[in-house]
Amino acid sequence: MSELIDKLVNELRSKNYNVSREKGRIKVKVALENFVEVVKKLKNMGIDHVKSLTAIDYPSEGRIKVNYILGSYSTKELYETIIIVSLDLSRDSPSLPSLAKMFPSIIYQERECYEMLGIEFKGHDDLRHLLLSSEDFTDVHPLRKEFKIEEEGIMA
Amino acid sequence: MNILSQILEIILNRSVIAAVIVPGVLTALVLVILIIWVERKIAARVQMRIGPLYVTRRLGGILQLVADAIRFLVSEPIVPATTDKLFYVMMPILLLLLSLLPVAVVPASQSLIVIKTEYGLLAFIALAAITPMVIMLAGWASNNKFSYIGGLREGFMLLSYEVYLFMSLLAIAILYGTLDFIRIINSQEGFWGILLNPIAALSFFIAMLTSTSRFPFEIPDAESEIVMGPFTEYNSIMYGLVMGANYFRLYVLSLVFTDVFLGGWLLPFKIPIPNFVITIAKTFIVMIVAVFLRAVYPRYRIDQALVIGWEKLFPLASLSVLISVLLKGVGI
Amino acid sequence: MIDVVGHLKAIFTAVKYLFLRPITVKYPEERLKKPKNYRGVILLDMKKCIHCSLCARICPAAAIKMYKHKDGKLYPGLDYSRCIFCGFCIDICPSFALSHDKFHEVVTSNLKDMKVTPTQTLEFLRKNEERLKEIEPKIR
Amino acid sequence: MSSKEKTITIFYGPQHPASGHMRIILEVDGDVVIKADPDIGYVHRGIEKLAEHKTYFQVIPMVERQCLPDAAHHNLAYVLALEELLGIEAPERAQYLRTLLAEINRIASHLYGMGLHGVSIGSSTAYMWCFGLREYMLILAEKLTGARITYSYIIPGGVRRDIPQGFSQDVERYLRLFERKMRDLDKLFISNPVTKARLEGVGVLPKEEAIKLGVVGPVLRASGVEYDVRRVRPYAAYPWIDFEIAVKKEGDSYARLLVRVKEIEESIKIIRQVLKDLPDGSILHERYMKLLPPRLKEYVTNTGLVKFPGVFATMKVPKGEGIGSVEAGRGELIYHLISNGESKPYRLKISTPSFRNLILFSHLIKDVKVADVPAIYLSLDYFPPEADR
Repeated sequence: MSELIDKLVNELRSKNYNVSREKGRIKVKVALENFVEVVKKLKNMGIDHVKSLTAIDYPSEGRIKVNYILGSYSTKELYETIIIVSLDLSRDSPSLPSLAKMFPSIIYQERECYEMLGIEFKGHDDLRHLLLSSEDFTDVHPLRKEFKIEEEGIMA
Repeated sequence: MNILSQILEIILNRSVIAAVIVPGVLTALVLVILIIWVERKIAARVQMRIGPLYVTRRLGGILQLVADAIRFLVSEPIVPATTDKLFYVMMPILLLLLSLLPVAVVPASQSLIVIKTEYGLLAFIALAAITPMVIMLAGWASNNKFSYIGGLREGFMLLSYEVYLFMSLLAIAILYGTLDFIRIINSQEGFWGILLNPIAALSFFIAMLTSTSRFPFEIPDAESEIVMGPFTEYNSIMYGLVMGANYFRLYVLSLVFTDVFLGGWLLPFKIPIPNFVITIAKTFIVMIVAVFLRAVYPRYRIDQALVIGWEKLFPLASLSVLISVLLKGVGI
Repeated sequence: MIDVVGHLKAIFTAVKYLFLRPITVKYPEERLKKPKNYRGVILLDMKKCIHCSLCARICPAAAIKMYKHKDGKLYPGLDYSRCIFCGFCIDICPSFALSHDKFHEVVTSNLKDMKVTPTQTLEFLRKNEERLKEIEPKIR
Repeated sequence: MSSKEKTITIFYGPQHPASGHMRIILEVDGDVVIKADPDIGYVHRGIEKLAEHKTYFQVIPMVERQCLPDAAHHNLAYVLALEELLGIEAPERAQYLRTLLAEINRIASHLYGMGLHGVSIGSSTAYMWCFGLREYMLILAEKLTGARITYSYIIPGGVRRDIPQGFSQDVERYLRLFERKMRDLDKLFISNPVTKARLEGVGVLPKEEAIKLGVVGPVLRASGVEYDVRRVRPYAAYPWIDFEIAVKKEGDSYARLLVRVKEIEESIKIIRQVLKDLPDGSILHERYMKLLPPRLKEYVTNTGLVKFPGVFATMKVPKGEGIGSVEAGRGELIYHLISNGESKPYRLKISTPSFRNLILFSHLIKDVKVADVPAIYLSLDYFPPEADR
């Protein structure tokens, strides 16, 4: 692990964020109010794109967990590291600030997340439906757990 | 008896034979059907495929095109509601007729010519210049965005290729000091036009490719870009006519190429076959070369084709005129 | 400048291929030889079956269903309209009751015939093979 | 269109001959595109949702089906994520076999993209050639796995089959033939002056822009970023294998084509290396081998065909999250798998390369000719079903 990553981790730790570190991965758990600040800090340290935006619905706990998987193309030392920033949102009216201005690579991922789980990204210019038809799926969010699929048994 | 002999006289009239059989409608039809088959077979071979096969298997699927033509004939013609119906239906027919019309002044042998005129070359240029207009009109009448763009492209291409098409013919006219096809051919005894002025031949050949939208200049009806260009909305027999018209045009231009650059029916040695057969055979070879390029090239973009036309071929065609003038000056 | 060499190379390569043999296989008159262990249709040996229904449990496409046979035991039957030929059922079968055949072009005249009950598996294969024999394929 | 409008809107797809299962809404002024807005979702099948209703094993064939030309990589990425959850690593021989299939598949996938790219600029020969040559790779994959495209070859803890007898010789024979034909393809299509004229300087993506937009795969490398997951986060047998990363600086459509050609050459090298260095040993992890009854264990070692232990049908996976990332044919592919300790995934997020490259449509297709739209679109090797999932 290079010095740059050490520095990055230390900086995040110094602000009392919940940072854990495994081989090639840095996990940062943040609260909603610190979210933008942490991402800005990461961006200043060379993180330049979002690889994946995963949102997970936990109906029993009343929360939706959002994972951002971030990476860097511009800094060679950071190539192998992926940074996972995660935060919890309330399930009833989940909303968080959009990163589309900071990382254009997230524009379509946020649009997908919006239609699939109903998370509102504040500040996104173009929050339309992407994959699903906007007529049939207004206020229906397929990746939430209450959306069920029929299953078959193994008997004929 | 009198009427019968009159009818016979009309039928056996050389002009009528020229119009109906050689080099007119019938030859054109047979050659077009053959050339489409050859085109598909050549493309298939280069692409490590077999090509048309199952219709008349023993002959390598040569009747495939007849089967296709029958399919075009019997499928239901649909006229889209948004088109300008009169023009929409009229254009394919007009296109077919006008594509074949220039053949009227082009000879297949000493006497097989519909209209014998001293100004054959001029008449040919005038008649050949009409078809692109019809294509543009067809695109316009379809009232479709792709047709519209395709029609515009045809217009742009027209502006570029007509110039060097005419200039290369001008070079020939200067070279032989005549506009009469038969005299041009007769002057090529011993030395074909392509050897005297290869640059004119090259620019005429490329103009031929461009005007019949062959690869690499298949621009007005580029499938992956604008679906079928001006002919997007055409279907069944109307599309069949449009497609046939394109090949008719290729045939006529190849015939002119043969007459002007390949010495028409002249051969460096003597063989006992009729003159028109030699002409038609040469024409067919020119057509094969033109369609063979489909298997070799992608297509140019329209601006590139225009640049090639104006910056490369226009000077080249001018050069060919200059060569003709020089050759004339030297006294050949 | 015009890249004359490039043009000529392209044209000559194309001319060269005019005289080479096509690589097309004229299916269905000819067909490629299927390798050993090709994952084709699935055969059931009812004598070997131990009625564990693991195949039905792992089937990703829910194509395998357990049928109650005359002897009161469960045997797997396969719905070819769903089967994706992944071969998981064969690999999980602990008693080698299921196996692949190289044959894979399943065609029936209606959708219902695609459902093959445990007793029909061999018959199903034979019917399909006979249909193919009419064409008499050459194997290349 | 009324005569007052200056621009016209073209729906480039989904019925357009070169669009694939998507559409781009183009605003066109004459022959120049002013604005492009991709509209996707025509082949959305909800794989992420379906995965929550299938057992871990049943998901394997399903994830392959989102990108058929590139099935092995989807298979591999999913299994890597799953193995991280299970806390196992496949034995070395299995790792090499995974690499073998992945590289065979990469060649097939690149040829697929190149063929479509060729026909998009009018070269039907390129299309037929690439698909014909791809057949060689499919035959090899068929010999190895028993299926032509949907391999389902890689399973947690190893692979399903050992290489068949005489496979190395077959591979060598086909590779030689393949290389010879590739040289002709180069003369006929790749170095064809018209191809160059059509692709050079078209759809230029500068390095900074590529980084900012977070694009992946050959598109990224054609813009001069030397990022290849095989190198930066090595998986399978890549840590032990020597290969070059294809990089170009130009960032245009032609550079993307050349990067693919170069990667095909590298893949051939990798396949040869794998077959040369292939270590001996088991192809299934010890933990699962142990579960097999002796009769089946013997069968596996004798025939090289893996038998699954019964536990695979209803495998429970420890709670946690696993991330599998591979360099798929189209770029970095990430599977994010979350387990709650049940036999079915709690959530599966797939970040596919095509989806991440989607952003390029509105960026690259701007102020270009209509004729350049297919030349740019298909140079991205965008595969709609993969983006839609």
